[in-house]
Amino acid sequence: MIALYVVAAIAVFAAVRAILERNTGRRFPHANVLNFAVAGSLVLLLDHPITLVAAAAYFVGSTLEANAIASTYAGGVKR
Amino acid sequence: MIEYLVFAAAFGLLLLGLHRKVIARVQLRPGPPVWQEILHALKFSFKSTWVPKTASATLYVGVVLIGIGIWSAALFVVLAGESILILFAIYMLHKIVEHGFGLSSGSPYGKFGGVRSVISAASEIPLFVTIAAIYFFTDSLLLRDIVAYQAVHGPLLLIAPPAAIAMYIVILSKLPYGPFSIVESKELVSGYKTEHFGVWRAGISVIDGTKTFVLLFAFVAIFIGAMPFWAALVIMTIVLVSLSFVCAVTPMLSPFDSVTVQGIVTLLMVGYAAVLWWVMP
Amino acid sequence: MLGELLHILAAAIISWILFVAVDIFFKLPETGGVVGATAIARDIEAGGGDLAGGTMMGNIVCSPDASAGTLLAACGVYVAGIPGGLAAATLVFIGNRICHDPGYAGTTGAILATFVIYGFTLVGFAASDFIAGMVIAILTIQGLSHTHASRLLGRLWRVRE
Amino acid sequence: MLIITRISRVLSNFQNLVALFAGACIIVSLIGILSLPLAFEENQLYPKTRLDPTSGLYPYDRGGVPFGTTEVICQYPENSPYAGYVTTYLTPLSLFLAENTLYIGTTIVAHPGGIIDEILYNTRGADTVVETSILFTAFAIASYLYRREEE
Amino acid sequence: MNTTFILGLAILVIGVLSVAFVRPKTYVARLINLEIPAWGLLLVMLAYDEALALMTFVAVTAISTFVIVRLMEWRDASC
Amino acid sequence: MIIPEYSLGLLVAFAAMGVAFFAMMRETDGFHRLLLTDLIEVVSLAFIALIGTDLAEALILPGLVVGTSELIALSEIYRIKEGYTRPPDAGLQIEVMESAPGILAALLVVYGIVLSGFSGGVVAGLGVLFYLLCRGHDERFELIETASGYSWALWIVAFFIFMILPQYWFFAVMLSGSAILVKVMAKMSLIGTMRGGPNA
Amino acid sequence: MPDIGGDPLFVLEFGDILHYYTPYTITLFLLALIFTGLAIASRPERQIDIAFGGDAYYAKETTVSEMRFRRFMAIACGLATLGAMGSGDLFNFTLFVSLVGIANIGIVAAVKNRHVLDAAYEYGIVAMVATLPLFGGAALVVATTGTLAIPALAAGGFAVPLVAKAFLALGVIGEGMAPFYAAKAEMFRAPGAPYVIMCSLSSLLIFLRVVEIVITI
Amino acid sequence: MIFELQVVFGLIALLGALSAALIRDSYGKLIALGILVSGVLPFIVDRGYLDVAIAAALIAPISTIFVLMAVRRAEP
Repeated sequence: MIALYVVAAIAVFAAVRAILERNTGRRFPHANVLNFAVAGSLVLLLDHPITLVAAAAYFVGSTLEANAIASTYAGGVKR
Repeated sequence: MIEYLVFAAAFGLLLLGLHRKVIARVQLRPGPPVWQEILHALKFSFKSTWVPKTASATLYVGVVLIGIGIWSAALFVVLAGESILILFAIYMLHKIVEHGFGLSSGSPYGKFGGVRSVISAASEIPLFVTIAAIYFFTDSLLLRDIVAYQAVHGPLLLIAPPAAIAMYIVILSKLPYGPFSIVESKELVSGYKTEHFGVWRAGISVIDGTKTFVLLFAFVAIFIGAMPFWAALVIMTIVLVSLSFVCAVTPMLSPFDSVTVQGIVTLLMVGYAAVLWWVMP
Repeated sequence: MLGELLHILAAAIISWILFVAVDIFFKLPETGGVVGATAIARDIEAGGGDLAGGTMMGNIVCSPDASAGTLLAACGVYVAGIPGGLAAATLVFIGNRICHDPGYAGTTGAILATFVIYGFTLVGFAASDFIAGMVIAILTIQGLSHTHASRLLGRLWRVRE
Repeated sequence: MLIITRISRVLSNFQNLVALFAGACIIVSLIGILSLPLAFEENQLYPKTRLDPTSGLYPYDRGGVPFGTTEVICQYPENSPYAGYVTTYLTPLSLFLAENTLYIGTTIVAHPGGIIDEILYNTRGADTVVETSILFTAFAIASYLYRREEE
Repeated sequence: MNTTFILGLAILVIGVLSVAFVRPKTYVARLINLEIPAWGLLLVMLAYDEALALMTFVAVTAISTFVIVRLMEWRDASC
Repeated sequence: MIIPEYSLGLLVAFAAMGVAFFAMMRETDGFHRLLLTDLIEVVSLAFIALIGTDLAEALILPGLVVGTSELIALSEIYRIKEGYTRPPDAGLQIEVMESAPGILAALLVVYGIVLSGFSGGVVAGLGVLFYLLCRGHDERFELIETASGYSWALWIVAFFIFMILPQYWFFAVMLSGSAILVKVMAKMSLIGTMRGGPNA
Repeated sequence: MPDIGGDPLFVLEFGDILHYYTPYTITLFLLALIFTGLAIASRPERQIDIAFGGDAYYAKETTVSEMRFRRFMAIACGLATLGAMGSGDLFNFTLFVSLVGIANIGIVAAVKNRHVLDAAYEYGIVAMVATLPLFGGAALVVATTGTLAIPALAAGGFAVPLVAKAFLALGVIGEGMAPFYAAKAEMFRAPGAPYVIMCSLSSLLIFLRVVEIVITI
Repeated sequence: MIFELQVVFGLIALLGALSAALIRDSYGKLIALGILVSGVLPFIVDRGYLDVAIAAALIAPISTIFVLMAVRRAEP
């Protein structure tokens, strides 16, 4: 149970940091922490094998999202 | 049944002739004879008839038949004392028939006549508020129930005068030469009727006659109640003459002004219906 | 209560060492896997950080790396023991392919972490401690101070070189 | 008279159409707010009762025997004599999922057989007919316009 | 009265306001803001356990987004 | 004082409707109006969602599809009206566009087929759309459309089986589930191909 | 059963959704049927336009594909109107009305003319936002009364809130708005009388039907 | 779910929604949207709709990628 509280607290902290950060590039690591925390808390909330898939799907999805945003932010691949 | 139809058409055309006569007299002109419209209808029946090359033939012919059909149906609805909702539905659908007349020929005059008739669809909307207002009193929309209600409580003309005024305005907007007759204004030659000639035009005359008869008869039945048939005819004539006076002294509005005025009438009627809804138990 | 907190802290340190070691072994700080990672590194460097460390942080953001592998392995062990951890490794592998990551840091990290965590569960740790610990570990890297974290990572990277 | 002319000038321009309609909608929404609170009728058709989180079909478990009857509260039960049969039918795949897992009831129910299929296809099938026709018509418009440009 | 419901309504209101009075008034900003009320509505559906509708809604929102983005692409290509 | 849940929801829905229409009233630009109609769709779904029964769900699904299909038609009208006729060049150029579509689309399509029905059609359609968007396409436009048309007809057949021969309900439910899946999926994925190009 | 349009003549059952026909709705139904038949059977007229500033005139021509598409839309519109006339279920009715709206837009949008497309777009926006009051109205009715069937609602015992009725009426007005706003004859510039008539007929008919519904429930 | 946790995740979702509404930069908006999604997902999982959560988590980035196609072009 304590693990869940710790994770949730970190999630809020990361969310606040991500919102307050002004520089777009440096927002991503904060959002990344949030993704970790939420993926962890999903599993802690519901202890079931499929939750693992859900957490992984969420994590991969949000990583993909961050990746896409960051790559577009960088201007895309020059060809 | 056919004799009712013939009588209604003939009497309606007579009323229309009277309408022209009264307007002319008010405007200090001699005017055509009262039976002029009947003569018109007869004359057109024997003139040569074909379909214009540019027209959409099926539609061109079809709307005439549909027009006669719906107004005959309306006549029987009124005579049988069925739901006035059907009557008013037919009345609104007359718009579509007008529209069909205008657009099917390919002539620009007809087209604009038809377009104007669609624009003025707002003129029918007061009808529904009228219906709602009547429904608040009678709890039924069957004509026979309304007549029965009036036999007990007295004419609706006195009970719900705004509704009567609204329907009066609606009938006014259907009569030729009135302030709202934008579909037949002179810059459009004969409006939607322009390209229909010969037998088709005679059909239009029948439609007009039946329409006038049905509307006035319905007005009398809804707002004054049961009475002998001859008395109904007399009152219809009186109502028509009063309408003719209005037509004679008012100018024709421009198309959108006419819509606006009718819209304002609708709004007032909505207000009236809302008050009724508030007051009635 | 306190014991569990200590467990979490210990787990945080263990997973920190684990994932940083695996990431550095797989040369994450060397180059950005995708242009997004490079852009993040650039921004971190502009904020006073270190480029190599920033690149590694960018790579962590942009693709499931050893840290994600550790987290998901912990989750897997938490829900289903060793098979769960291996399933998590598979999922991380798929995630890597989705995110256009050529390397195998995440998969390796996940498999490694599965056994490490399973081993620690035998000595009294709970797998949930490792979930929380991993989140704390990633917080120290990504969430507290980018400048200091990237300098630290950069220094470690230069040690490996 | 001047006001009427001005109103009709506004009305006659179809560019103002959306604004007029939106204005009417705002007025009605105000009426809606004024008419609150509205009581919620508890006696609903197809109610969402019997929510049992421990069932494999949660939240769509409506009980019943496959190829037997289930009680479905619909408006005219006499018009769909087989109402409830669909609800309780599980395909082999969904049966397997239902027996082995919790928490993916939505997938199981979306698979043919289930309360939503019951409503959408059987008791309120006409809705679905119309709705697919709307999709069809809208798509016909879009593809006609698109292809015309191609020519 | 549960948290999900209240939260959903709050996010719905925030989202509707943000779409209606969008700053800066660009198409992209409005398009992004459109996602906010969608998630709010999702929470409302969740509060009533309408899981299937919720899933379909998420997918349909993505498709609508694409429809609009496609239009914006054509627009940019021609301007 | 305890506020009943439904009334609170309605209050929010009405207020949201008022705000959305207010914005619509003030807006003159065509594209912004299109975006606002999308917002209004969301609000109208909120009204239905507040009912909270199984019926509500069955009503939301058609409502959703109606909203999207009208949006498709309107966006095409807007494009033609404004004369945007040059097809756009290749879309976003980032790395994940090469790696993600294959896997994600496969996942979504498989899952959509498992789901079947409306939801499945939309999910699978989204997958196909995403794939076509990223990878380009040289499919036969007409072929997909024909398939969609036939599946629509199949669904109508299934509907009449339900109504006229209810004892064959099992056949009907299978037929309708798969027919709607194919139909919705085809329609939705076709949007992805409507981006100009050689054979669109 | 609703008595306002007369006693129902017959009832078609589609599961929970009834289609019933009173003398009133059957009148409307027949008219819609006749005009749909006309739209199928008749060819579009060849419109004559007068060249400005001279006495020359010319007949407008349309492509076959455009004519075919508009006829298809007109038929779809007619079928939707037929459905809406008989439908005895509120939500089903709103869906039919939406179909009428979108088919109307289709009829207008097929014309290759900037002004017509402008108008079609505006109508389209209205038709689309009108789904909010339509569906909202149906949702309010089902939430406050627990049923959607018009016969059941007409039988009495239910307090349908006024705002739900207003929603329904407003939604139908929105969907059927296009023809009333034929302001500068935008829709009528191109030939195709049978189709344009279908457009305004359907709007009128759905309006007539919703009046009956609103008074009945 | 425990009430405190509901508050925590609700707070995250609210913060995400508010900042997505208020931030003016497109990328910032998208990141804030991601935060909103992270706040919402625990609620779905907590109710036990894991399949829905998986689908939503996979569809959300696709939606973001669609938006990104527009964002890139909106840049000068």
